[in-house]
Amino acid sequence: MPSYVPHTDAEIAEMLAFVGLSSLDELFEAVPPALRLARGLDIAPGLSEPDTLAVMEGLADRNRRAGRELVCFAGGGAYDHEVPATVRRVAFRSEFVTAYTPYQPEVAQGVLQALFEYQTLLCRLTGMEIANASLYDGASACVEAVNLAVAATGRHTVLLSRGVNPNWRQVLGTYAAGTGHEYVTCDLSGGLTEWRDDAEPAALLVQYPNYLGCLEDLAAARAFADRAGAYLLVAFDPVAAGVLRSPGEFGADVVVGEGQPFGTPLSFGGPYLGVFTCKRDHVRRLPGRLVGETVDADGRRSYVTTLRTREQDIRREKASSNVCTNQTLIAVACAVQLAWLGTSGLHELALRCARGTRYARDALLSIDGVEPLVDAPVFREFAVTTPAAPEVIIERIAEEGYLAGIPLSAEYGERGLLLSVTERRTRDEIDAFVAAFEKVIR
Amino acid sequence: MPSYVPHTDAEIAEMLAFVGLSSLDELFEAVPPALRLARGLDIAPGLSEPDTLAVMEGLADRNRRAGRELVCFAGGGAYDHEVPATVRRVAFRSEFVTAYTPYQPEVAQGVLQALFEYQTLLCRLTGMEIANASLYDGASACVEAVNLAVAATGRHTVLLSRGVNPNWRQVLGTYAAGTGHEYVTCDLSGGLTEWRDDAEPAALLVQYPNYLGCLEDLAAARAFADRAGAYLLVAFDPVAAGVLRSPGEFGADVVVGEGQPFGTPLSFGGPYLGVFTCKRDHVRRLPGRLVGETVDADGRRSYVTTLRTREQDIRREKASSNVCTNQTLIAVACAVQLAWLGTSGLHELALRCARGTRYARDALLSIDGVEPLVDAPVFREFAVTTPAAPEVIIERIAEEGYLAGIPLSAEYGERGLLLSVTERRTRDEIDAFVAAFEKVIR
Amino acid sequence: MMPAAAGGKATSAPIMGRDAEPALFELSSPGRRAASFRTTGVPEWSVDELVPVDHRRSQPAPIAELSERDVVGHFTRLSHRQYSVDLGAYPLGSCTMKYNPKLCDDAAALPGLTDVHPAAPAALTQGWLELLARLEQVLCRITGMHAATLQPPAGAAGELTGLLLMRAWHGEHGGQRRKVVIPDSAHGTNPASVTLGAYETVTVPSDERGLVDVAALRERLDEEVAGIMLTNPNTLGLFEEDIAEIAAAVHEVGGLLYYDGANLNAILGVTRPGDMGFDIVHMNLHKTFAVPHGGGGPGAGPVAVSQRLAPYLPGPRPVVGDDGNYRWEDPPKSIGRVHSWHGNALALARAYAYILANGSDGLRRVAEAAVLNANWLRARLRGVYDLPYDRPNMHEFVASTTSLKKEKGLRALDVAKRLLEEGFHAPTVYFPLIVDEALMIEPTETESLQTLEALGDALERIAGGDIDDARHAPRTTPVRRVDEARAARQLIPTWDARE
Amino acid sequence: MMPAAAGGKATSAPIMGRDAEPALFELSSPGRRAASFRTTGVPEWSVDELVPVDHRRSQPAPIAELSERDVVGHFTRLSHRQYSVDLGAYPLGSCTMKYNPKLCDDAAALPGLTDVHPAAPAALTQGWLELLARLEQVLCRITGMHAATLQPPAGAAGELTGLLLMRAWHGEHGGQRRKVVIPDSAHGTNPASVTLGAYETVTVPSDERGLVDVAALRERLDEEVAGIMLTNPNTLGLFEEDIAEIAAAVHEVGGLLYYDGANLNAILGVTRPGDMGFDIVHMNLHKTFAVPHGGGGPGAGPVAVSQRLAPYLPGPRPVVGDDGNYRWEDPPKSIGRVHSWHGNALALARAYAYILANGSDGLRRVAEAAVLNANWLRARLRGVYDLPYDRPNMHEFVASTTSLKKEKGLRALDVAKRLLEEGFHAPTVYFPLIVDEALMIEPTETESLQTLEALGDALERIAGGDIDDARHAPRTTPVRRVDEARAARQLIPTWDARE
Ligand SMILES: Cc1ncc(COP(=O)(O)O)c(C=O)c1O
Ligand SMILES: Cc1ncc(COP(=O)(O)O)c(C=O)c1O
Repeated sequence: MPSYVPHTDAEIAEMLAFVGLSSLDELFEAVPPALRLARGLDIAPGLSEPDTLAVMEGLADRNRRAGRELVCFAGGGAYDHEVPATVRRVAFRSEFVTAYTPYQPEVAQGVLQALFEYQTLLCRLTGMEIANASLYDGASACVEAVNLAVAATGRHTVLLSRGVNPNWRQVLGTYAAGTGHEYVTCDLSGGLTEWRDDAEPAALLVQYPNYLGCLEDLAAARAFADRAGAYLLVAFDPVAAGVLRSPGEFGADVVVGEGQPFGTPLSFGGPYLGVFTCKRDHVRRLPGRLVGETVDADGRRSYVTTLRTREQDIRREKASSNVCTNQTLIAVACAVQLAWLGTSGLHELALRCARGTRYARDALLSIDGVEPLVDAPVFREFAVTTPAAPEVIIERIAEEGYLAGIPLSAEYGERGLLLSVTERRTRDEIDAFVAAFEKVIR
Repeated sequence: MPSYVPHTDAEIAEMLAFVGLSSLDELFEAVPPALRLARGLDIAPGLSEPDTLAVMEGLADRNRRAGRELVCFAGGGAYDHEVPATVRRVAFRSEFVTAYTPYQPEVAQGVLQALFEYQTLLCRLTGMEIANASLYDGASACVEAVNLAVAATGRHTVLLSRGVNPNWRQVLGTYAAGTGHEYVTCDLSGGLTEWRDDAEPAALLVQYPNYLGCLEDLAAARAFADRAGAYLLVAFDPVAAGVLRSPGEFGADVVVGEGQPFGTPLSFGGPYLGVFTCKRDHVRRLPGRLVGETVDADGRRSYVTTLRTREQDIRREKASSNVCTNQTLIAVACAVQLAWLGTSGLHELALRCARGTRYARDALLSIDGVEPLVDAPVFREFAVTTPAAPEVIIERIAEEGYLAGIPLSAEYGERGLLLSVTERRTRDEIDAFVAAFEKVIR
Repeated sequence: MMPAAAGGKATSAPIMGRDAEPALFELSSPGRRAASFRTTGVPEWSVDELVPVDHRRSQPAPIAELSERDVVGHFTRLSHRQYSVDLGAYPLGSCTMKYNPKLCDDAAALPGLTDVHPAAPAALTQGWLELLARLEQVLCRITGMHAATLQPPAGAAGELTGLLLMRAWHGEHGGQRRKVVIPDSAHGTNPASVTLGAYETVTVPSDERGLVDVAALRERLDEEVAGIMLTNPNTLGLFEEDIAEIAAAVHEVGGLLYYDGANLNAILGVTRPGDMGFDIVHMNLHKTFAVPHGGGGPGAGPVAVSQRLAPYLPGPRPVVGDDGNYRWEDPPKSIGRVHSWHGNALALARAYAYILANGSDGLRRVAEAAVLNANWLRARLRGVYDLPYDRPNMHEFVASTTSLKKEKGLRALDVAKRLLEEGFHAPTVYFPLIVDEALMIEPTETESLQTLEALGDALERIAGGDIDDARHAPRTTPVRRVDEARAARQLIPTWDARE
Repeated sequence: MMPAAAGGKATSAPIMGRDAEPALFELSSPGRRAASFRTTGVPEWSVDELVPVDHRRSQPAPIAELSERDVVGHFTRLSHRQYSVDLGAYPLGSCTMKYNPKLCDDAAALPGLTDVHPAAPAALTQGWLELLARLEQVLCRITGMHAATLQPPAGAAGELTGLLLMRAWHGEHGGQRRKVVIPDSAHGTNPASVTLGAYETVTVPSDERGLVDVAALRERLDEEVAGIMLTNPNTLGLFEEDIAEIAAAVHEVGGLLYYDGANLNAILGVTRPGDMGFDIVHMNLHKTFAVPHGGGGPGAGPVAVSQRLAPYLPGPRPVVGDDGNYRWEDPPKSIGRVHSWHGNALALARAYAYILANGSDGLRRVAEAAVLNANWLRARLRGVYDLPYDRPNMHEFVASTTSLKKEKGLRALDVAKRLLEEGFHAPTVYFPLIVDEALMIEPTETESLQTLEALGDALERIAGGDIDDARHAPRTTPVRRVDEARAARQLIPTWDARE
């Protein structure tokens, strides 16, 4: 096995002597003998580096890779976008990777400035004024958005669109067991949310575009929220910001989302990036870390984590959130990716997703028996109903080298399949996929 | 296509105005019109980054990869060693990769110190006092060693062991057309060089272990050289330094070699690393760059390229060599790899190669019709004669997933095959390879 | 519009100078761009044809407009303004900033792991399911627990998951309870999670030994106590010797024991939370199992539980069938999902590689060396700093400048800043809250004796040094002391918020 | 024995301080080790059983004994003591230090390229052979030549290869000749290669325009002249306008024209050496085609030739058969191998990716922007520095401090050192040799106008600044001016050579 412990036997002896002990076991005298493990851990002894890597490669080989082995038409909150070499090489420099949370700003300006830029970029995309330095994922960002709205309004019911990613809704449900929030799920009609009149909702939570890819009517949601005195919380797809009006323009109070599309590979679902942005009024309730600009003792522009009295280490049981470790590195990668895309690149990326989606949707719908699940306009994701069970189609078409999408649960109707098309999909891939689709449903 | 040129149209216009021109074409007024390309370059227009990578991947896919697709038993100057993650991640940090030759030492201490350490490490391995900061490859190091000996002795004949890598001997021959050196090739007998009496050789050049893997008698070579008043030049395998006495201990004047085994993948033959070390007396004739320790204006330990008056940029037609760009980055990787291996790790690496070689050789020789080509003791490479043409065996066994070795040219006898075993080869791989070997020669 | 700044000027790189690095937005020049896209052959519909006008943006979202060269230059220079484990020691107490083996970077970068969609069916992702199932198993064996969930993406998320498990348990066993006990030395996430779990925090004081005051604990235990959250060794680096007694007392009133695994590094292969009587354990893989901290994350905070709590774990979980195939399964009484997908999968893969490489022998070695280092350094600092709890510690210990502050005004903060000049990251300061002017020092096992010696010498120099010197530190860093008060007073949270 | 130094102390990282970084050997502690090896199951024979005693080392070769943590710390800190293109501009004349696209790193790191044995038969390495054959072809099209070899691993190796081709040609066409003409502004490798090619160097002076003095050249041309080596644009950055006349004159006496391609960047897509009359061309892929310079190498120096020289090229070369399969083939009259294998293959792959990405349009753009940048900067510096050849230049130009030296003692070296403080690498100084106090400036096309502006401002500040300030520069770098004389006088070439 490799040893990452540098101590030689001679050094151990010297150190033990210095602390007045005669064996390593004596270090653990404080552990009651009855609790000590007699025969060590019941796991395998260590492996050498090449042996370890061989085990890991063996496992990796048992997955079908998106791209080379499985052309990916699945989305649903995890998208197969290009990650350019620049992002991979620069964002994962070891200074960013092996740093701790920037507690000593004098030697952490690198991470702090990158986060400040990330915050700015995300605000520009969402049309908000404040962004935190990341949460865990799309789901946790939704949870925190609801927590904020509940704390701010003193109400505890939330109108939850069925168009919100079902996994995220599940997480909201799990956490509600603690917080006691109540969710009133509002159904979709023709792909768009129908808000249910509830006496006093704290907030409306809507996804834009929603889980079925449809462009929700945010203006209507805002109006509804205003009437109810509720917050409008929008879970948005940051790629869509390349062509869609920002939730901020529609008057959202809090805009959250999943930042994975910018610089993070599919990664079997994590680590991803919880995006959280809001209006400036809400800054005292902001969960997690916030970086602000300031100056140093010599008057030089500097960055530091600020308004820390919201945070758990200072405010403890009264903190606005329990978040400590977040997803900083993924936020840095997101900032690098956005810098690389640039203004026109982001627009083009979004446009290319929309074009591929249109092309694939039209082609699929030309197959007999494949029907649109809903008719509302979509952006880069769409739902169809299939003549066979989607699970079966997915299984069969995998043999042809495609990941056909994600089966929709019964809440969206029968035999629903959700597909997504990113800028990576070529016309040839789409054509061949559609041909294979036609074949397997026969 | 991606554009690595940052200039916007507005900036180009502004810049043209500043220099008093009205079009980009005018920049090239000095080029006689008759010489200007009328229709641009006759190559394809640029591709986007993903498209470029796709072309490169397409090409890469048409090679059979050592390791995963082709278990490698080939050596002959290019060895399939483990390159640990540490080396790949640290040696190829962009500061090392994108730096120029350290002309401004104040901002190049990183490369300079790494080279100083490389020089020290190589001297420790070879038993010499001076190492340069690298040459191109094993062949060019041999060329420079001969040049040094010829310049120092004023003689021009070199006794060249047939045990020296044939590719390197070819390069020596090519360059001799310029320098006018004469090579007298000395045959092997039982795998070891028989030095031919030549009136006044400038040097003997011998490889240790030699191309057939055999341990040459360096003491005898030294004695022969002494009698003839010649230099002893040794091309050595740096991995062997883990268990073999250093050429320096045997009294070599110049020790050269191929540094690829330390930290450089097979890479289809390059970039590799020309190792060049010699006794201190020869430092004024040293080819290429040399880093020395010194102090800065504040007395701090510093490093700088030194004795630069040997070099081409200063001495021009009287320079000791024409080398300018060398293989610095590969030398840095070599230093990192050696630091990672450490004293005991290098020993173990060499021992593991020798063990695998012994095991594979014994097993292969147990096959009917496979005979040892020579009997001299070997280290981590060995030659056999095969019942079928080695080219045919190699072709057939490739289908089973093995690279069987390198066919030996007729100068070493009929149907000779050279095999090498590194620390990466497992007993199972060797057993399966031997079984496949037996199968394909039937 | 401001003219764009120079992307190729390096005065902000500490090797060249001490200027501020321009903001990304200052480097922007209209019309510049690095991005390029794959040729797809998809029809080039215009945005008007694709997006209804009500939804369409009138102007592209302003990002920044840079060349690839300037993007790379900017972030490379920023990386040179950032301290990290790879540059030197990071003795932050409670954070276990050990060296992160490069091997694990490679393991987590395997395309067969990175390029897998989380919603792909189990049949196409058997490698991942097996990896996760195996990791659950080894984590259970390391902690002495029965079953685990890998979903929580960080320690705090693990805590909340654990508290929700507590709720679920009590809900089915005698009804809900109101309170959760935590020691006064606990990490801030503990009380914050307790609140999110809809419990009330009851604090139990530490005694003069620095351990849970068992008598005081007994006073607080009643039928309203859902459980207790402890870390052992505790935040002072001391092993809670009375843990068996504590466990019995809590169990007696029907409470559950929650183990905050942030300090697990100290006891790997020595003892296990399960053996101590804990019911729920979270682990910080970004501490104990060398997942790099990434400047603040991502980490991973799996939760392991005893048999009786296993049915409540979040799902889906990977399980293996008789045919050797893996599939997803929800535990029968699952509290539900706590992550969008399956947790921070690549961080989990790194940790698994780390555990494989170390194995039973290596992990025990980790604990031994971590504890040895901390004890050596405490002994080294005796007589130099106050040691409020000067007794054998585990992987970390707490020193204090109380006397030095009285004597000459040297505060923990000054020590922290001066230490930067000495080539070391600062320890954790002012935590735990129960120690005045606390310096919480955790060397970790990957630092050598020589590094500890240098650190000890530096800390001694600082203690004996000029107070003015300390007050003005650091002077060698890219920026000097940063005005934190101003940052809060005149909040500038984005580039666009500058006047 | 010295006690080992601390591997986790970071005062040598410029972010933390300004100490020297300990040598690898100082960090060594006996018995420490990072390495681990694959489990093979091969019998564990002892070294005595494997190596005859006469050959056996009595003691292991002393390397150094470090933990992986300390190896990583050491080299990471060294990397922070190193300037690089990724940190900022590098306007070294003649060196073309452009930005190296990260894409090309990825392309050259494909396992299907890196994990291939160079002696594997062609049938198993078709991708590599095709890549090399395609690269030969595009290089020929870019230079206007007929055939190429990719073997030379650097420019100087290409030069020598070219001179050997010259020898081979003359050997078969009228017999050997003695002399090779090179201009007085030529790069040092040119004359050094001429000597290795067993020719005599004949220098031709530049005229007042900075171009080859054609009359002087004619005087030197005779039947003993094997050829001429030129770079065009030349080292002053000026296009040799009389190139057609020069070519005719050289050809007239039966000589060959050799093109030193170090400056090819300036004419990509504008004109081609082949069209100018050159017979042999080497390229520096590490300049024109963005192969990163690696702190000194590796590069690649392919040589392309006209049809009549093609049969002499080094071999083997990749050729395609009628069946579309590639194989190796030696040119009929090959001068033989000039590399152990096939040249610096991965550097070749990078360059090919670079050419693919840029294409015909992109490469022309490269030349335009490179030339525009250099002309802009020359215009910017007019009146600030001497411009001995103040006329439209190509990709670089030469300035001088002759007047400033007279005026206040400011030397080119001082400018170089002061510029480091301003956040830029220094230009090439004291080259070409024909210009007094030369500053040879090549901005390259990847630097933006904003960067040029900042560079121009900095150079102006330096020219107008205090001479003492310049003499004591640099002060912000990890070390101050380095004592080069002492390094040569008291040579310490290795750690073991220190007293
Ligand atoms: C003792 C303790 N508990 C809990 C946590 C919270 O873990 P995380 O930061 O992963 O949420 C920490 C981390 O700092 C800790 O030190
Ligand atoms: C004009 C010129 N010619 C030739 C060379 C030599 O090329 P290399 O360094 O690759 O050997 C150089 C490189 O510095 C050069 O600038």
